[in-house]
Amino acid sequence: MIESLSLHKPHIEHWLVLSAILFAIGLYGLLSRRNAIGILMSIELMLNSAVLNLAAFNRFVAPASVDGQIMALFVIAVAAAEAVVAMAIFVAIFRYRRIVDVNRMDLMKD
Amino acid sequence: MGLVSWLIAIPFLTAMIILAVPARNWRMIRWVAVIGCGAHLLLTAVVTYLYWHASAGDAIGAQTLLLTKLYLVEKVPWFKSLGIQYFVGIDGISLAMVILTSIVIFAGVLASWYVNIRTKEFFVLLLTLVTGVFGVFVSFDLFLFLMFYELAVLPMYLLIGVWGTGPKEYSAMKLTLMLLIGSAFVLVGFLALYHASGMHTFDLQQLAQAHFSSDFQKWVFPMIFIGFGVIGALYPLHTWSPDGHSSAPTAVSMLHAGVLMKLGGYGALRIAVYLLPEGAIAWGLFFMVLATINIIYGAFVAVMQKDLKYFTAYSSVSHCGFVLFGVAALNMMGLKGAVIQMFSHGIMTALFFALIGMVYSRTHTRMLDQMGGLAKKMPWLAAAFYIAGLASLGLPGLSGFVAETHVFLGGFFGNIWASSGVMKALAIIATMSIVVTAVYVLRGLARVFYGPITNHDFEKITDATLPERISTGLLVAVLFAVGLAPFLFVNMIESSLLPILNRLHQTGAAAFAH
Amino acid sequence: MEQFSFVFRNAWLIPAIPLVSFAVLGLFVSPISKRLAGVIGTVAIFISAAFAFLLAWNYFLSPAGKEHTALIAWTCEWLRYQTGLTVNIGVLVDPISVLLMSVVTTVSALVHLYSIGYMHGDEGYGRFFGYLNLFTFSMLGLVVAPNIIQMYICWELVGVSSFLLIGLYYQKPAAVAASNKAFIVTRFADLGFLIGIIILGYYGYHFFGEFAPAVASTAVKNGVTNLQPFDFLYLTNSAVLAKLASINLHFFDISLLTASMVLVFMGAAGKSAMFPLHIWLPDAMEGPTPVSALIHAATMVVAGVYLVARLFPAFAASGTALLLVAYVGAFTSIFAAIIGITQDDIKRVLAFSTLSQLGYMMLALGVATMAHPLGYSASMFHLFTHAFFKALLFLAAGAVIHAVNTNNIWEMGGLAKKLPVTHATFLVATLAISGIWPFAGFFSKDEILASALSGGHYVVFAIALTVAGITALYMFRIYFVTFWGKSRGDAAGHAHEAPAVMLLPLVMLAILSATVGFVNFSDYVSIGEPIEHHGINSKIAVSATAAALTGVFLAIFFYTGQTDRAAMMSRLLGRIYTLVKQKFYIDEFYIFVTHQILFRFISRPAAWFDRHIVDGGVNLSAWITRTTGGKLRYLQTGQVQVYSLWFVGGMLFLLLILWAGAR
Amino acid sequence: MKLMCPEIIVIACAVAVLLLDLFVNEKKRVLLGPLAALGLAAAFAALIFFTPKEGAILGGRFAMDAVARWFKVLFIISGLVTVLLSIDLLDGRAGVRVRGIGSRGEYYSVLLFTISGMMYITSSRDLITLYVSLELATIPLFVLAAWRRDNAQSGEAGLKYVLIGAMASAFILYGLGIIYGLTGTTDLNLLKQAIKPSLALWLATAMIVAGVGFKLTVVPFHMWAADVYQGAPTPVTAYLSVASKCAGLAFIFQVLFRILGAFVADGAMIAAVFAAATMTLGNVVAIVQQNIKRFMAFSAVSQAGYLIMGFLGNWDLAVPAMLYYMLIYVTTNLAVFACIIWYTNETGKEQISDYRGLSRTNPLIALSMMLALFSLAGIPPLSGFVGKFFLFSIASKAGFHWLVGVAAVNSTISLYYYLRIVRQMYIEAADENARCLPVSGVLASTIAVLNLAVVFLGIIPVFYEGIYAQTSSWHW
Amino acid sequence: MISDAVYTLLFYAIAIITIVFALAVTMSRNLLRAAVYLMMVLLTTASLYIMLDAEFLAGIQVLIYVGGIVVLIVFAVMLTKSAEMLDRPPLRRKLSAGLASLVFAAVTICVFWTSRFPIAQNHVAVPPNNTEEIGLKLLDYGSGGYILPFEIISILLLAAIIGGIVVARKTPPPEQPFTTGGDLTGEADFDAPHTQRPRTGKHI
Repeated sequence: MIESLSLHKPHIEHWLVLSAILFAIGLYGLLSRRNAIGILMSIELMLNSAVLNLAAFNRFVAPASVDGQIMALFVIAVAAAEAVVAMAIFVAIFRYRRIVDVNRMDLMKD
Repeated sequence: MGLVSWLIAIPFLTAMIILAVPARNWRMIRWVAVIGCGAHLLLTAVVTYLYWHASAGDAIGAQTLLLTKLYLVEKVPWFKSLGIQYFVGIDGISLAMVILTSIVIFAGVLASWYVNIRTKEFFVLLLTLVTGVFGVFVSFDLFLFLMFYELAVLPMYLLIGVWGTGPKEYSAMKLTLMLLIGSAFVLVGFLALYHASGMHTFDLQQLAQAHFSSDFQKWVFPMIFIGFGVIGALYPLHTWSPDGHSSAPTAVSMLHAGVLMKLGGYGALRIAVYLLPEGAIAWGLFFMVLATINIIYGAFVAVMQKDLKYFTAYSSVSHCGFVLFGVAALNMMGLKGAVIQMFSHGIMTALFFALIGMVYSRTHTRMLDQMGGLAKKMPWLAAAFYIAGLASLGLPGLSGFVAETHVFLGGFFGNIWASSGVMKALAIIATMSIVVTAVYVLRGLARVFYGPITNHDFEKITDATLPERISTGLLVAVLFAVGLAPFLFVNMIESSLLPILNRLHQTGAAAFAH
Repeated sequence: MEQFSFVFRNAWLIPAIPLVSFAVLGLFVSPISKRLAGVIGTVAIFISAAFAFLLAWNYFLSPAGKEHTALIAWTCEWLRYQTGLTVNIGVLVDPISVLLMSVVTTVSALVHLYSIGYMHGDEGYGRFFGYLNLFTFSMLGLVVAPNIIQMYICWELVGVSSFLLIGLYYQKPAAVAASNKAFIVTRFADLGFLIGIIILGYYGYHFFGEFAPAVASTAVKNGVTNLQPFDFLYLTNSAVLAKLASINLHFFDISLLTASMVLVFMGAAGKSAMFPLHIWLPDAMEGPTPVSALIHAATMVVAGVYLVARLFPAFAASGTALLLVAYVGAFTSIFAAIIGITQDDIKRVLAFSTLSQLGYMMLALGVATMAHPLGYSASMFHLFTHAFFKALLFLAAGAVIHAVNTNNIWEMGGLAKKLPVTHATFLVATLAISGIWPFAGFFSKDEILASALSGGHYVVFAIALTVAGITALYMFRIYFVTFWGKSRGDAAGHAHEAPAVMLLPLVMLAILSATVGFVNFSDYVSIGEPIEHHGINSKIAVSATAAALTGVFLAIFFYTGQTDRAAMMSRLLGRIYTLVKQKFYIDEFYIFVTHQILFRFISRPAAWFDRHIVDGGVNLSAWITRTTGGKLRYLQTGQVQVYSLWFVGGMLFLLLILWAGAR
Repeated sequence: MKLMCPEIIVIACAVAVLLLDLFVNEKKRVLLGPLAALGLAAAFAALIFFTPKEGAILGGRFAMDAVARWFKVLFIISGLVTVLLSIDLLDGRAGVRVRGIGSRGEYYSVLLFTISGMMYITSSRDLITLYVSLELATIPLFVLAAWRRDNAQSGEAGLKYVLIGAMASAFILYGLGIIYGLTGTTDLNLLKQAIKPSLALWLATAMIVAGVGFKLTVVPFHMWAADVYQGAPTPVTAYLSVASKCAGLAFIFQVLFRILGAFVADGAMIAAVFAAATMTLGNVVAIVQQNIKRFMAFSAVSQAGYLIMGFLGNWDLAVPAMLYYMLIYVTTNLAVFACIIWYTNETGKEQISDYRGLSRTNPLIALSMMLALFSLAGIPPLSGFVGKFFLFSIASKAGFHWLVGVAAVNSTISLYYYLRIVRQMYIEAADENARCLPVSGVLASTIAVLNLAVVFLGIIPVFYEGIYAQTSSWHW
Repeated sequence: MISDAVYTLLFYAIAIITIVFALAVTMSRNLLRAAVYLMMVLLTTASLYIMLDAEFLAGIQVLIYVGGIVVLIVFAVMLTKSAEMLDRPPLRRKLSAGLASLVFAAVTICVFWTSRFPIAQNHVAVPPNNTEEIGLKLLDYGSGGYILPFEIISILLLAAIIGGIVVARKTPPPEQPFTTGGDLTGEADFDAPHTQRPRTGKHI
């Protein structure tokens, strides 16, 4: 058992699959949530999975450098900026319309 | 700047001057326009003389020539990296077309003498349009050609849309879109030519020396021919023409039917046949059949028309069929007939539309059955109308006859590539149109001008004014000039057509040997 | 050629003078002074006529004229279709052209003169003379045409001048209808002519290299230096014709030559109003009477006959075509003659008489051959005489109409005393057309009958003889009804003789009608072999005269004294009479064909098709685009998650095609 | 530092505007707009006259080449014009007073920040800078779209934009991550050698292209455009339609030409399919639009379709042609938007039918708008024709004659809807009480200059020849 | 060996927990709870980073993500009263979203499973302390440095904060309470055209 576990030490594919699953889950949330903030959370999930991806690549592909981690750092910062902007917009909309339900955001359509 | 550039520049500059004149001085605007066009007429005369002088000995040398000999050439690199140049010049064919346009616009400006709604815009657009037309006729670079070609089409939209009558917006839109769809085909063809030649140039003369494979020619030729066919009213792509003409104001109808529709025939001849002889040989008969349908069908439909403009428009469809028929015949007489027909029909139909406009401005109706007996009140207009009508039915002594016999003979003489029996049959069928034309022209004109005056409002009608007389008189004179002295005109074209024919024969012979 | 130095070299003046006069009248004079227009026009024609006489005098008395040589007096290049296919307009001088030039200028000059009086005070006066000049020019141009294209050009021009003159009173609907009818019917015929020309031109050009050298070598003496396929000289060359006749079209087994000649004859039949293209001529009488005299009696309508004569070698070489000419001519002559008996309008009777006489001329041409060309001469002779007496008849009728203001013979009557000069000249003409010795018609008819008989065409001969009788009948019918008996209308009671300017031409034409028969015609005008037949064949002369006298007596019987005999007769014939009176309903048939078949079943559907199918297709494509846009816009739901879904789908699709492309 | 001079000027100007906004009173805030414009002009001047044409600093992480230079020109022009177009609205000089669009200092500085972000995109030489600068060019735009707090539509536009934008950025990031994983380096110069075709690479490409497709409004990633364009404040819409698209193009240039250079030619068919779909859908849907901003959104979609035809051919011609086209597109589209902004400012109306009779009341504006619209439709001799022609030429050279046909027919369709506006302006009669509307000096001169550019960019060959000479040999 | 086995076990355990929490984030009807689950996901991911030898990254994740973003989200949830409204997406949307994400997951997993990445050989030495390395690189002007993106991100954050403040700033409430689903045209946003102040500009 231990032996087989040790022999099946997670390889890069496993990390990638994990990140892909997380991305897909985020995507699901993005596509299904009605609340804009919920959608934003899902997007954060997606970004998070991308960061995981980068970290995994850094570890497996180029362990000698830290480029992937640095990129991950930047992504986290970008995610923060995005969150700030998004939240501000949501709050502004809420002030005006008292909802943040994207299903009802259809003032403009054909 | 050479003379040929001035041919393009004069209308444009006139338009610019008009743009600077305050709109309320509409009387001054029309004077500016007429002076500009008059100057253009003079310049055209000078160019004609120069060409005449320079090309005197051409016919002999042209026997084996494969490239059109150009005069007064101006060539300036433009987009060097793409091999695009400003390349203008004239040969016999383009000169004929320039003369035509120059005359028609002069007459057209005079015929628009009484346009007093938004006069400024009207003349600016009209002259812009003409700039495009002149550009097309003198440019020998495909890019330049296309550029002018579309420039010539677009002002039409506003000219019809603003100053037109009837369902003008619909007609204007239909006309513009159909013509530009046509130019879309042309564009595809041009680009294909450019790239297939491998010569990295849009220069017509250089492209003519490129070798295009047989298969290539066989798909590009119909592309370009149909593209030009739309503006040349090739059946069944002609339907913009009746609507467009009937809605357009007088001068625009004149220019449109008189000159713009000729761009089709000119392009088909100058570019499609010239560059793609093998394609022309392969598709000649097909387009000849379509052109025959044009001729006969247009004539028969014209018989039924109740509106003078529709009537003339269908007659134009029929007559433009002769142009395409001549081009598709691919022999000297056919091609020459096509060019003469372009000229002749241009003048004639411009005259028609000018007269219709003048009559309409007096009677306020264009419906045949509401008119009658007008010859009594407007003998000048009636006489001019009849002369135009007689030219249209191919009366000898007027230009139509020269053109039509060329075309018929061309069709009947056929060429060595297409089935001679079919071509002969088509020529005979096409010939039959002369009777139908006589029927509709005479019935229509008699309805308008002859018989007793039916409507008492017509009693107060007056005959043509001086500008109108000059306008129509000029056109009538040209009709007679070509009809009575075709030799002046025909030989000028012939030497320019020889290279096209030589090319056809060269490739045709090669294809046979293969 | 030197022998006719001046007049020959300047023969082009004969057509040119009327042209110049026309241009001057049309551009300058007519708008200024109508009176001057008449004078200038008339003078021009008289000068032209003088030239023509001079030319005729010179030509017929010269050796060339004796040998009937065709000479090109003047030529210049007009239009080059392509290398080796050029049209050189020019002036051809040969017996028939000289003959026709004299006839045309003479009649035209006299008609001009007459018109000065007849048209006096008419509002179309200026135009009238302009058109008449145009016509004269065109007719002369046609006559002198050395090639078939020039012939066609002038052919059309005479057509258009005829059109203009018939429609001179353009406010009269009947005149307008008649002018259109005349033009369109002849145009239809010209279609055949044009196609014939195209065929001849094509094959002529095709074999030109083969035959031209031989033809050209002989042509030099005719003054031709630049022989072209369209030239009559080339087209009537026997070798060329034999070649053309040898090409079988595999279509009813007719030869190419026959086909083209039949087509050309179609043109001739249209212009000369042969059955079934005759319908325009009676209606053309709506024009002013001088026009009827000049164009629709003396000159233009004989252009068809002239064309057949001009191309006679070709017709003869075909044989079949010539036979067609003979039978069409014969049928037309009797057909028109029968109708002529029943018409009440004096000009219409004369029109049908013209038809009949034209049929006579055609018939004569049809029975001739190159070996036995008496009919040819006879036809030309009849053309010659007919021109004078028929012009006279019309002009006299015009004088009558001028006096009584009606065309209906039943509203005239008793005019003999009131219009003595007119009456006398009319009688001369009537006798001439009826073929009574010694008037001109007698001689020419006699020759025609002789040629028919000697050619072995007995049916044709019988028809011709019958027609001679009927001609006398209907001519004397109108003569008696018009001039004898009592005045039947108010106007007829107060009729006055016409002014001298009108009477002078009548008298001159009467003199000509009475005398020209004595010209020894076939000496001057002939073709092919020299003609052995001379003088009057007594048998034929007797039978023809008998036939004519029968006609005269019948006319006396029916139309003098109590006129109810004619009415009785017509009642007796019942439906047949109505049928004839209605001109065998040919007009109605044409109207049916054009309106019900061409317009209704071709034009109207074509117009419908164009508006609904072709144009509908264009509108449909626009509609489809718009509708697609209208539908596609609903993809834009405003739901941000739907947009996202599209985004993901698009990405997956992109991946799919990337993957597919990479494989 | 010479090399980064324009960027630094832009950022410095942004900060200066921000600070000035803090320290001056409301009356003096009218200076902010001119200051921002001045800053951009200075940056432009620096870019043209001061910055070296080639070079790299920061160890090659920031490089300058011809393409970058031209892109920067485009960005600065878009920014400058947008600033000029915004001045009236922000200073309350509009004919209808608009509540809530205040915060001038912040507006200008955010705008300038995005411009600097865009400028960094073209100069970055590693994935990280590329990504971060892309985000700098994108995220503030979300705010700009939602700038009008009083307007439900503006907020909604911001919401939609931010959600889809964030998603697109997640996709791009994920794709870039995979590319990093495939090579182990973030250096663009090293990447292009290390990269090998594999399924994962296609996945990465697909995700990145989808993300950039969002910016370029390529079908089917375009759907946000209509709503956001309609809802955003009009100057922002103008900016989005040109600068954002340029940024997308710059980004995809970096990705496609620097990373995937070897495989671009294989994707020609794909580009052709997307080009055809984009132009057709954009055109067909534009036909039925009534709101002019929404209409311009679909027009922009179809223009993107023409643009990506450039990816069909080899780079010698494609890169200059696309840059040239963008140059023309930027000027032309801004010219149209200048007129729209003016009209919306003056009347508050933005339906197409509201433009009726404009040629009678304000003939020169109508003429300008017509010229610009015709240029968009590709009517010679206006520059739009020339730009399109070169792109079509590329497709034709690559053998995609059918695509040229589709594109040419599409231009005709597009002419139909552009003519709808022309018809309203020229053919329809004006309202009874319509009168000449005033035009401020800024807008008038902006419109005039833009129209001159629209006319002359295509006629005078210098521009294209310049771009061609500098960028046609832009390889690897 | 044992450590490898523990590593494997830990990986799977944390992975499953992460996935479960992630699913909870997307499916929870109460947004406040979802925010908490999101925090959990971020924390577990941080532990995964530690497993990937990225301790600094894990720290940052906890600081910024958990400490910053999640708090921001919670604030936003509160401010928008979202916690009081349960998020029940319509079934149709759930299905389409599920389908899309499943397809996406399947495709991506297949791609990752079949692709070969250039795995570094084991003998490549992993730097013992990469935090220092990261710090150095972030401020490095040289060829491997990331000073430029570092500066850019600071501008980005500045811009985002400015923008956020402007947009989220309190504005006077609208004159009429807004009703959702109403058809609001562009004109409604503007006051009636009235000009109180002197207008400048030319009439052209």
